[in-house]
Amino acid sequence: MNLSPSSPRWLYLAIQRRRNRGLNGLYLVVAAFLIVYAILFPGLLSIGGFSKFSQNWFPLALVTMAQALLMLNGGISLAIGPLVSLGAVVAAISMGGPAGAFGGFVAVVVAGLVIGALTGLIVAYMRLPAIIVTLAGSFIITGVALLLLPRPGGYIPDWLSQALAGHQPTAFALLVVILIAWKLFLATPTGIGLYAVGDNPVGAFRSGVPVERIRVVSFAISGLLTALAGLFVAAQTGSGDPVIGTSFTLNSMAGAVLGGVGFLGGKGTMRGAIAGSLLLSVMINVMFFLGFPPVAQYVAQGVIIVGAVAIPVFASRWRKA
Amino acid sequence: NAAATCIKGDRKAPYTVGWANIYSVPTWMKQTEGTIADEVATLKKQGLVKDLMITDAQGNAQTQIQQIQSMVDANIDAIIVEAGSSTALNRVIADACAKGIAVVNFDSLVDTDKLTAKINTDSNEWGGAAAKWLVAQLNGKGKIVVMNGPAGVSVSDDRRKGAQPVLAANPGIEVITETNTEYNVAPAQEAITSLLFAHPDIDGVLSLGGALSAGSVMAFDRQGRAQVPTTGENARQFLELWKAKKLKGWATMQPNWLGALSVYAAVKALQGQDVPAFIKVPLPVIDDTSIDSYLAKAKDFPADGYIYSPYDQALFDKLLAQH
Amino acid sequence: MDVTMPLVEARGVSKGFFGNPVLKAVDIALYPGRVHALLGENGAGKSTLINLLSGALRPDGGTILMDGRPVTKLTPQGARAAGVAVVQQELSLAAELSIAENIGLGATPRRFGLIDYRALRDRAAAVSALVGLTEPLDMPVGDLPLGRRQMVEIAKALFRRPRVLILDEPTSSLSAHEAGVLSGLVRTLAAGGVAVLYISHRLNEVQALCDHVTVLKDGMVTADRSLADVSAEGLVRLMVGRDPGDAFPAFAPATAGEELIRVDGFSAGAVRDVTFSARAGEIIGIGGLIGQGQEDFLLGLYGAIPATASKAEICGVGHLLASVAAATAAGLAYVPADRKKEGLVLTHAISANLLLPSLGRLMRRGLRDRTGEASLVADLARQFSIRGDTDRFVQALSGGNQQKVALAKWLPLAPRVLLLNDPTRGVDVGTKREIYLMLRAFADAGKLIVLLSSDTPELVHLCDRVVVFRQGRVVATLAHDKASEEAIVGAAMGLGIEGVAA
Amino acid sequence: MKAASITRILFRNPPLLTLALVALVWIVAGATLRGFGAVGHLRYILELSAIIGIVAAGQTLVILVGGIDLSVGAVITVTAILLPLISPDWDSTGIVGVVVTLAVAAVIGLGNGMGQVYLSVPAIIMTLAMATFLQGLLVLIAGGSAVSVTNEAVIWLGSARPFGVPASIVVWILVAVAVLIIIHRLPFGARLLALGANPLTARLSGVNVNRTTLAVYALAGLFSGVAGLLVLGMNRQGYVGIGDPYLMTSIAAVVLGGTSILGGRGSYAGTIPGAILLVTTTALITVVNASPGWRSIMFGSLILALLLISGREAQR
Ligand SMILES: Nc1ncnc2c1ncn2[C@@H]1O[C@H](COP(=O)(O)OP(=O)(O)OP(=O)(O)O)[C@@H](O)[C@H]1O
Ligand SMILES: Nc1ncnc2c1ncn2[C@@H]1O[C@H](COP(=O)(O)OP(=O)(O)OP(=O)(O)O)[C@@H](O)[C@H]1O
Ligand SMILES: [Mg+2]
Ligand SMILES: [Mg+2]
Repeated sequence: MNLSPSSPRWLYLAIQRRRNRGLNGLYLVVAAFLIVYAILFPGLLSIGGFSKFSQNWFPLALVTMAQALLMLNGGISLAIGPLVSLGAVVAAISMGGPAGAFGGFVAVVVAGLVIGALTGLIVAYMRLPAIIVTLAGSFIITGVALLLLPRPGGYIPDWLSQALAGHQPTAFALLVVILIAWKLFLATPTGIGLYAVGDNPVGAFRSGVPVERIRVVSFAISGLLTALAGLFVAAQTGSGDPVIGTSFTLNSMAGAVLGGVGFLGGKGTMRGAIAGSLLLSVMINVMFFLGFPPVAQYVAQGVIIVGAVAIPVFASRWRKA
Repeated sequence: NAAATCIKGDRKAPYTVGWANIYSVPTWMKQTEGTIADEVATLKKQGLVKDLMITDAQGNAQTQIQQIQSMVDANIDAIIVEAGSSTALNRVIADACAKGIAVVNFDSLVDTDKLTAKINTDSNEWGGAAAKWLVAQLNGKGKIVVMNGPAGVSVSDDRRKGAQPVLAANPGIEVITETNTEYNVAPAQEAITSLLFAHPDIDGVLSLGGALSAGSVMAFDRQGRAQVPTTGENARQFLELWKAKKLKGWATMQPNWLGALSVYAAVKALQGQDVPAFIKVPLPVIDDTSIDSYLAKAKDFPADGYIYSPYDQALFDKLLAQH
Repeated sequence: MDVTMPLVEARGVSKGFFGNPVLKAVDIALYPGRVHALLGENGAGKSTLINLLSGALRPDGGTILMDGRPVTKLTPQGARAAGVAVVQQELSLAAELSIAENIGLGATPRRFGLIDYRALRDRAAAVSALVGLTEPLDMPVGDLPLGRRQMVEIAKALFRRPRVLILDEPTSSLSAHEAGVLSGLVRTLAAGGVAVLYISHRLNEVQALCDHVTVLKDGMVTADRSLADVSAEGLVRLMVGRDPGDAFPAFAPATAGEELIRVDGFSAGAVRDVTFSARAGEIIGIGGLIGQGQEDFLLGLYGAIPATASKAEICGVGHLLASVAAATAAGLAYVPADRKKEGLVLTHAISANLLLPSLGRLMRRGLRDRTGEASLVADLARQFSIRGDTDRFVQALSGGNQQKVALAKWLPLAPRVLLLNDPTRGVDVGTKREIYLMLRAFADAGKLIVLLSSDTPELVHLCDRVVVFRQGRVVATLAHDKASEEAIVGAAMGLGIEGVAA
Repeated sequence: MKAASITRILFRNPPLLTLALVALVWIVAGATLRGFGAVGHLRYILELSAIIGIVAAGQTLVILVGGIDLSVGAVITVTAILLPLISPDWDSTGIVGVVVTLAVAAVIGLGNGMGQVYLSVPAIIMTLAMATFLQGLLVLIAGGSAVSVTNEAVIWLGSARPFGVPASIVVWILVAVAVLIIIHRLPFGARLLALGANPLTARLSGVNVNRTTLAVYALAGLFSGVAGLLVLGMNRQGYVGIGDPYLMTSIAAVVLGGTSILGGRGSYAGTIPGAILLVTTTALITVVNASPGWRSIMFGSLILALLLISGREAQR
């Protein structure tokens, strides 16, 4: 009897392959939408068209990642939208200042990290439910954004707008970089600790995983991603707007759940979340090119979201039977 | 005869027109869409317009950027914009303009000038006129509450800014407090009710939006307080309450036909006519002398809608001719 | 006396929860190379003690010494650094992570700050081979059946190259074969100088494996001695403090009544084409290596997972039961193996758990009859000797008492068929005996009992017939007189011992 | 010693704690702010709380069963806009319109449940998609032909004060009693709690998961519908967006009342003071003269502070 377990030659790759399980349905749906979109709008395949498309998707992809990160370790944030707004506002008021664009970038990064970490500290150490802490946080952050910039405005250097949201696929390249960074993060002890904490906090604690620290770190990273989404939105629009991010809260949750990320923690993958956000984004374009009137847009959106979740379930049930 | 901004003269009728709406569900928008659809139907008959494409950004400025981008990608001829943010759309609108698309923006305006035309009443003037009327009603002395739209929105801010110099010039007028709510009846009613308990003496309500005024009037009524002079807009509910409660009222209007005018202006621009970069639509005033004429038409309008003044092509031509 | 120093020692440690003392001035010392048994009834405080030794909890009083030096504020990381590894009774695994990642969790090898997956693979493969874990290392743990997860948990402990290995009921969900592999492993480790603390309610295992025993009773140490000259009965006496009597009630062949279950060509989950029948008054054992479809068989009969059969008659219903509701209505009850995840609502009161299946039976004027319910709960608690306030959360009960709740809750429905999935898992000898007596009484009262068990002696001593599963099929049906441990294990391993068809 | 035991009792009993907080906020506000604490004001706050409380009744059930309902706001809006449209002229009492509208609301809720039961769509996605559907429905029906409410029953709900108690508060009391009975005195309530805490155990114990889920979401739809009628009665007019403010507030009221957001633990008894607390806080902020930014900050900080006191044990 051969007792030696099958140890795959490339353990990391084998694990990664397994994580695609259950997502193939979603991948197919997304691919179908992309193909339809490319047929309706062949310009998508040009550099300019692709750049514009990926720019519109990019901030949603970032906030979906931010939300999925929290949901994976058992949290959630209702302050995603306000924090996007705040990121945009901080960028727009600080880039015209003495420290310039770089100073503005640093300010956004610091704002995101600090607000995220503070939320994480409250949730992790005071053992308060994340959903309501971030609900309270959403009001506070909105208030701060309104104080900093009571009405849309501010200054973003044009070169930055051109660089990030011009006619080159910079946004897509950045997304790739962020995804690589995420993969690297997941390959650290903290990264897999994130899953363990979400799935089984007591077990993780007993295994020597620093549960509270990981919670705080994930809130901080999530805050950073969200604020960076705000920075990008500011660059894309050339300005700051204290309420621009509002709808990102629900959309980030929808993207993550659509991508198979569970609410109870530890279940789901970032690639699924990204695919979910891509579906939400490409759906808008496809519906436009199909000439849907508003009523149909609403109904189709509901059907697509439900369908993207239900069809894979049905397909697997059907296959089994 | 110089062409309007953005227009390159390479687009031939019939045109495809896109309406990039920020949110199509509210009644004001629904009514506005009606005037746009009517105008498009008229222009279709004249062989000028081929198609109307409507997008609904569901209140999300980010989505609106994406939808306008799609309109640019689809290379339609004209884009009518109701903006979800005064700044967010600047770059995508400039892109559209660079492609020779006629971009006309109405009601909620963007900051950029890289578009064919902006059409609106003057929000500053709106606030100023309302404040002037209220000050006159109170003889320059009294405690008032100011009701604003949502925080962080330019229209609300502009109206408030317009009122400021008038209030500043009348030190006898004391602003007890201000509210910021969605332009809706229920939250306005709630806010004013709370204020009524806290302040036994409110002499006037400077409401800078129609549904807000209706909420305020109802709050006074439900708490059994005597009505005070109240400003507002042509919301049917406010006008009806004004009449029913016999209050001292004043209203102006943001006509829904700004939408129709935008389509008309875009088509004219595409045809080569020089359309002014800013088309200022005069603010009609509704007061005790004219309210009956508006209420007479009430049943043609939805209960939660706005009773707008009549319009026709002659009016549009006159507005387009101004410089 | 031994000249070597204990690697880990607790001196006079005490611990209480919400003012209830659980451990009172307990001493224990773990020496290298010695397999040390920790025995005690359910709720005696065994798990609590090892939580103190491994830093998961802090003692209220007393000291813990590592290598002879007292440590204050022991944390899980600190204990790990000192070489203490624990196989928890509650699994500490994360379902979505792979076997390898779980094994390495909290102690992963790193390179440049990243997990070194190559080293992780090699080391995880090595420990997996030791415990006999053959599944691919990249498989998510959530895909494994309970027993296999237990193996991962053990591999995880070994991965830390422990000097002190603490095993809290490691075999409770393992079959005789896997338990044998583990015993060999423990012996090898001890021979290599590892100090082992072994907790188990299977006294024959303890007898065979351990050198030394500490017995806890009501939070105090009642015995601390070598096992060299202790017999099996002596061990039981040590533990319960009185003469134990026979472990199993006397076997009485069933006076088989009406046929309650009859399925032909039954398939469900991993079960393929099984023919099975059973009559009122019988106790039918279900055995085999873990994860061979036994559980799916019970779940399929219970209507909890989709099942098919060419012919079926269950409790007078002429077809398979389509849902749990239909099954309970027909008179079936199912007691799951994983009581925490499937059998109980841990965050609810004992009373709420006891009432859950029979809700709606005690009503007055359209509302729940509070007094009736209270007396029902009191009756059940008395009948199963569940002591204390029934408004406490089930969570606060020890494992054995939780098991009683999971079983007791079905009684008000007066089921005719009891489908039991490892009902004595983690239950102490005393309680086990109570449960056996109960099962005997149920059978005598004309109920049919289908007893799936990983504890082979149970199958041997209690059952009229033992049905052995292998790869989803029935490979043997052994009548009581043919059902020896060897026969069952042999059939389970596929060694071709011919069974007698029922 | 005595004080210590009182605090212990409070901390063990989230509903009581939340109630104590309400009382505290009221006493402090009444002493420092003019108008606060007057009987009329209290009554008005309760009237507003009634609406949140009734929406949160459904939300409590849904959260207890381990789900969440993001469509409550849309259901309120649809109800408020639909009622005037479908109230038949021949029924002078308005009862028919009310009954039909409530039936529609319950059916919408049932749809939420069906999506989860038959399509295996998670609650958050299903109810979010339902809210989107309803927006589409509103595009169709709103603005076109909406008329002021003439339905006598609804007007009565919005203005009547039997024995000096506003009708909406009476309705709330009825709903509260019904929900408390459902949760604590009916088998259904015990089943839904078990289902919320551990679906697997509940299913294996014979709880009909599908039927329970359907019933809970239908009830949530129904209660949102009732709230919609009250809102309509108070504003005399339905408009798009009228239900929006109630989505987050209903969730917040539930969580502030000590119900676990993870399901299976909690009671409507906590949601009641939770709703009052939220309305009180909003009213307090309205009266304070500050810039919108500061108001928002104050509101958020107050919620956070209340949570620090009351929500301690809400998790785990
Ligand atoms: N969380 C708790 N809160 C209060 N009392 C508790 C708690 N846990 C246990 N107890 C009490 O401690 C005592 C010991 O508990 P245990 O669970 O061992 O019961 P037991 O009757 O000894 O069961 P058995 O011997 O059958 O395992 C019991 O009287 C029980 O009521
Ligand atoms: N976290 C806790 N909160 C309250 N009571 C607890 C807690 N953990 C354990 N107890 C109580 O402490 C006592 C000892 O529990 P422990 O788990 O150590 O028993 P055990 O000897 O391991 O039992 P078993 O054989 O059933 O595993 C029990 O009465 C249990 O109810
Ligand atoms: Mg005990
Ligand atoms: Mg134990």
